[in-house]
Amino acid sequence: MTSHHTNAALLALRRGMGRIRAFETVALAAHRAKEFAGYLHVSIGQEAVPTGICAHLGPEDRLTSTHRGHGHALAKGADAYGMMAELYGRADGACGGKGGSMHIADFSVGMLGANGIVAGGIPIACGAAQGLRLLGSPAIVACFFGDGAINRGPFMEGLNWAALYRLPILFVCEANTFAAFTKADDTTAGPGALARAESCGIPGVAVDGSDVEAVDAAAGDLVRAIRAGSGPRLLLASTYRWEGHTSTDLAAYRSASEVEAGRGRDPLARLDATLAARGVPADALRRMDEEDLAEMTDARDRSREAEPPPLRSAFSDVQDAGAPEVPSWA
Amino acid sequence: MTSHHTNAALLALRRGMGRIRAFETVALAAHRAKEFAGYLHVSIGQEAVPTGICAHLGPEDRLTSTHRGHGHALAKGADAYGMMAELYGRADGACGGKGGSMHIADFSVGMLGANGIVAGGIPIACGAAQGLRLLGSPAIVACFFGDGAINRGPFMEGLNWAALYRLPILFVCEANTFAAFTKADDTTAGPGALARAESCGIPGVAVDGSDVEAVDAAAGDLVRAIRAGSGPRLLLASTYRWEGHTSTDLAAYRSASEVEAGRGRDPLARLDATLAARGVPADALRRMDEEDLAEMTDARDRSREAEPPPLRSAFSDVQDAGAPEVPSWA
Amino acid sequence: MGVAVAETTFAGVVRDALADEMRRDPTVWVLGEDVRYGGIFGQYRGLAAEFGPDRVVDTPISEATIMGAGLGAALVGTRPVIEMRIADFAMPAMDELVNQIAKVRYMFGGQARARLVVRMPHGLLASSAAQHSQIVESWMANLPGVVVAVPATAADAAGLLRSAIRSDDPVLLFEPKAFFGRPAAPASDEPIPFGRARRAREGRDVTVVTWAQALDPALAGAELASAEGTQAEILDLRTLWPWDEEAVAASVARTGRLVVVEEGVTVAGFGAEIVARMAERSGPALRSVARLGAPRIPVPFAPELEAAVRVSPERVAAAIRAAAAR
Amino acid sequence: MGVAVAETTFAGVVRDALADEMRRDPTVWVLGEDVRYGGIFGQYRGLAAEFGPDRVVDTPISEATIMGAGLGAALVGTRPVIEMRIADFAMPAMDELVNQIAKVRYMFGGQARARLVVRMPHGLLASSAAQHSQIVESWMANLPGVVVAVPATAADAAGLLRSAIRSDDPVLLFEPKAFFGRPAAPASDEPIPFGRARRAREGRDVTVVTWAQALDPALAGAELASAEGTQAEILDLRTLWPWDEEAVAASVARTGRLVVVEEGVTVAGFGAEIVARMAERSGPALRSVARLGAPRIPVPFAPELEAAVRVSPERVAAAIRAAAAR
Ligand SMILES: Cc1ncc(C[n+]2csc(CCOP(=O)(O)OP(=O)(O)O)c2C)c(N)n1
Ligand SMILES: Cc1ncc(C[n+]2csc(CCOP(=O)(O)OP(=O)(O)O)c2C)c(N)n1
Ligand SMILES: [Mg+2]
Ligand SMILES: [Mg+2]
Repeated sequence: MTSHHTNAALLALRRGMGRIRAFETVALAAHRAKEFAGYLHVSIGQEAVPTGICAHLGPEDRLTSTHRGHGHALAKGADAYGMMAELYGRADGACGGKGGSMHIADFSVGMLGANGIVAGGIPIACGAAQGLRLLGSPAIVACFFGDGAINRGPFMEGLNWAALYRLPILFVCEANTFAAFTKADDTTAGPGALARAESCGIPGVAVDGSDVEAVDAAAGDLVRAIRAGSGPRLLLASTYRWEGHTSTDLAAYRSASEVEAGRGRDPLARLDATLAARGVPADALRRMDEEDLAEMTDARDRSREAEPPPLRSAFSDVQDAGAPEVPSWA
Repeated sequence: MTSHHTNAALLALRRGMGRIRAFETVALAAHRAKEFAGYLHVSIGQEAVPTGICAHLGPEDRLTSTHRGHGHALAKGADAYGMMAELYGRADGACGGKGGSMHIADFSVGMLGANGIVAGGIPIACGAAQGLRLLGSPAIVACFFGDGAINRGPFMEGLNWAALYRLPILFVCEANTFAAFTKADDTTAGPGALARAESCGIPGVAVDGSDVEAVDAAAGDLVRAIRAGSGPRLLLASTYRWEGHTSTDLAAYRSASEVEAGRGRDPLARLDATLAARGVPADALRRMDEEDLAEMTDARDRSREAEPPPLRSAFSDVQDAGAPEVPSWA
Repeated sequence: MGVAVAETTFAGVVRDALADEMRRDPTVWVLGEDVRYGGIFGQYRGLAAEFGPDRVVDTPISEATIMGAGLGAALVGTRPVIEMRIADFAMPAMDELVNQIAKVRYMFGGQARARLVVRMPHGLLASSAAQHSQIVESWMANLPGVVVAVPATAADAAGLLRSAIRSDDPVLLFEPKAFFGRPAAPASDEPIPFGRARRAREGRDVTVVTWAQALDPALAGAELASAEGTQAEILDLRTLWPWDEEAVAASVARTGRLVVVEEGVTVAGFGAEIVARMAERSGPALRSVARLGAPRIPVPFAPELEAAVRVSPERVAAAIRAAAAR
Repeated sequence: MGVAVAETTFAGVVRDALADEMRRDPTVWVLGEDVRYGGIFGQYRGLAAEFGPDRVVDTPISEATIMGAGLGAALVGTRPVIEMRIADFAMPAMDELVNQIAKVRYMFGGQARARLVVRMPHGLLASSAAQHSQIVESWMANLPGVVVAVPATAADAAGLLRSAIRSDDPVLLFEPKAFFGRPAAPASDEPIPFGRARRAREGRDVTVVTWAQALDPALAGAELASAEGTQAEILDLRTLWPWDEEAVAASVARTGRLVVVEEGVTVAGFGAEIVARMAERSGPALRSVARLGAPRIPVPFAPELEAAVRVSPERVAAAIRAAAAR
């Protein structure tokens, strides 16, 4: 495909993807080094999807995410250190250490939260769009979910709901081939997400999710339509999950050749080739990557040293009426 | 449409519909006369659907139903007196008075129960089909639900599930125009049940649900295919709910002309016309109807006089381990 | 008042309170099945006409999404009133309630607030049978992050609804199904605070703690006992979380005798929490405790069997008498 | 044994018991996500190889249908083992569990039986955070129609799983998440009956009642208290419904002192039922009662905060000491 992007636009996309890659590479190493607890789901290999989509969203627009949400959060503008510190469960963390990787959120940039429940963000996205309309806001909502999530009831409920009220929602199916330890296709009947959306009256587009230019172009069209009042749209982005389901999953259930083919679809390398052909020096990209890696490594170092939250904070943010007493031992 | 049915076959269908009509006409009058408690949802006007479908099911086949399930139960062969006595909450009732209209079941004829939860029968149907296969049974499952139910998540989950495992299930959407006090179409986006089924890989057929010959013919084809191993199929039958949502709903939210048009699609009258054209004397039909009415009136009379269940029975059928003690006051 | 009901009933009183709150705050809206029709208890009657289809939103039969969309709408700054029809139908929406609504504020470190109300009428109602009679209030009391309101009277339902709508917490409002049709006087405009019991009857011999539809047999039972000379004080809790532990403790300190009357299943019902708390606090000063509620059986259909689930005034009276005798 | 695990762990022991039951009865089968992979705790490892894809069925991420299909399969005469991964993920399936499974036998007047097991590993596990740590055992104890099993040891989990599979009741098996990886000795072939507590420690001063993962701090706390001369008897309930009220009552009759240690939220947790029941039965013979459990907060992520939810051995020891002093 011939690119309609300027070099500057492509570099911005490259940067966005590079930061996600750097963040998750560092986080994965840190988690494997047992520097922090909990579950860690990385989206390495899938960076083009949030990057290409969030290029078309402003801070007023909202986003709902999944358990694999670092890329969504970064692309939407969340602070990398706040996120890293959250992985470490620190007081500095985006959620004060109460959430961890699976519940990263940054409401200040419209990132309404990762979600530990598959498809959990879909009804929330529907209501967010409805609420925004009631408030007279022109903002739209991007709703991310995986190819495994399309088999949960709320997916169809949400499609019907969004279409019924013509809500300004971009549904984004990140088809990374897997649903945990099983191939998503092995538990999915029929032609898939696009057909299901269409059956509820929602047109959609399929795109190679490792081609950020394609994602960006498709998202641009869809977001423009949605802002113009088209009602909801769905983008199906096919990608490949490079790593295991969680950081501790060695993913022995897949063949070396499959993994090799999947990793061959590296969205960063692909864009690098385009940029090289356009005469962008490889050096510039390497420098960018080094900067990003330095930023994320710094975030890791600071997070490692940061203060854990005070025990008392476990008892705040529960509820106003009937708030828990702080026990004497806390 | 030219009928391929013998007169005898048509008369059997007519009889099946007539018995449902008679049962529900009597039950509705009795409930309005406050002869028994609870909710009553009648399917008057929709008799052709269960009748045409169950003509192709044997006693080994299973059926899951809805809150509007009298027709399904009768068509599947449930005993009319047992059902009527259940409406009255009598010891003689199909469920010993513990269920009432909303929970009528007759496992002896494969009727796995009405259901007070919209779409509640769909996952059950999936598992029943799966279980039958594991047991090596050739039986199939008919799964009834309404046009309002297709907006519940379990509908899509069930479609995907049934298609995935190629289960022998006939999904039957009874599109009676309403979902309680709202038009089903007013809360449904997109082209509807057939398209949703197809999006999960399940072919379907739409049929005029007030034309019992058409229902019977379509169901015959689908059931044959299912028995031959085609995997699941969906039948969309459009009908009209003559009465209110429940017996106490006067349905003032619809216009007289709409109701008139809906009642004009009387499946019994329609078949009567066909039979008349074939030379079946109106008398024969009238006699049939009189017999049915007499049977149901007798069931009503006997139910009215029947014994309520003993208070002790409230404490049985709960569970074996940790069964409730019968309290001293019971 | 924009719209008046023919006669004032419990449903009309709460309807009026809701209408009033919707007038006060344009971010308050309603979503659920058949709400434009007026709701199955008439508790939304006339609201669609006054507030239009964008604030009184008829939804598909999609409970999970009704609940979850309510949360999403709250997260962007509106105050939805989520209509669940009856508590049983909230079961398909438990993920959205338990895993999302109750936890967003906490797990996001205070960034989010689920300012919303979930209306889930509950309790026994004339042979509604097993799938339309479930009481889950004690489950919700056990669920951190939510307020649990269980009014018995129209005035309390209206006042608690007002508090719920204005609250920054997610509030689960379990209204008494069987009482919606009762005649009721217009209620005050004042919100009723969470966590304050109402003394429904004075008495110094035995403390009876109750709430929701169980108030009926509690009051009737106390009258029976009174005829024999035993005076029960009845506390109607009105909310289960927070609950008015101090009011109960104060009364128990006077009477030394506690009888809980609840409509739900006694085993692991909220009455267990009340008795356990008082046992922990009062020690031997607590001369007798008893719980009356439903046996651990699903709710049967036949009226004669449904009676087995109901707490009768006679059983209440007997429990009051037995307590006083100890 | 068809398939062996490298070393025997809790997961291996329950896996072996399941395999054995599947060999005994060809109508027993498993359905859930990633069961062919072996389950997220390895508790199904090797079963797919032995029993094939028709009896070890990988499902879509459709919890509602996993649960409901399990019921349907039971209604036609098979005995499904329904895998829910963790208890939190059963929330989307609550309608199928609460409104259908728990009620079919009753509402159909005994025509139907839900002969099935629902496996829902629960409890705190290393910073799993709010949406992966919910404990709902007390809700299920309040739900008529189901058996609630909460084993703490591999032997009990295996024996209760055997009973659950052979039982004609629907059995909810809450296995202790954090214990799956523990080394364990092979278990006996005998099913363990529901409703019988296991004496996990002898002692005559204080009765400690516990179950599931709370057994750990209960045992450790009792050792601490023992070092100071107070001997606690520990009863591991193993099942919450039915629960071994007589064993607890007998112990309390000896000690006069009751401490409940549970992992879930104390408010309206099952400990409340135990204390309430003992208060009702024992009256003034009960010299002291206390409940230890989680505060009413969602489970936080940071290990330092998660500690606030955990009952520590020190708190148990302090409660035992305080009880003994009264
Ligand atoms: C309701 C629910 N069921 C199961 C899980 C466990 N689980 C976590 S991620 C996952 C796979 C999700 O697959 P997909 O939606 O494709 O997202 P991906 O992990 O591939 O990004 C599963 C089954 C869960 N979190 N929530
Ligand atoms: C999960 C759930 N939500 C809501 C209800 C209340 N309800 C009972 S019947 C009904 C309408 C169902 O419409 P449809 O599926 O078309 O069936 P019909 O009544 O038309 O036969 C509703 C909303 C319910 N029983 N279950
Ligand atoms: Mg995936
Ligand atoms: Mg309908």
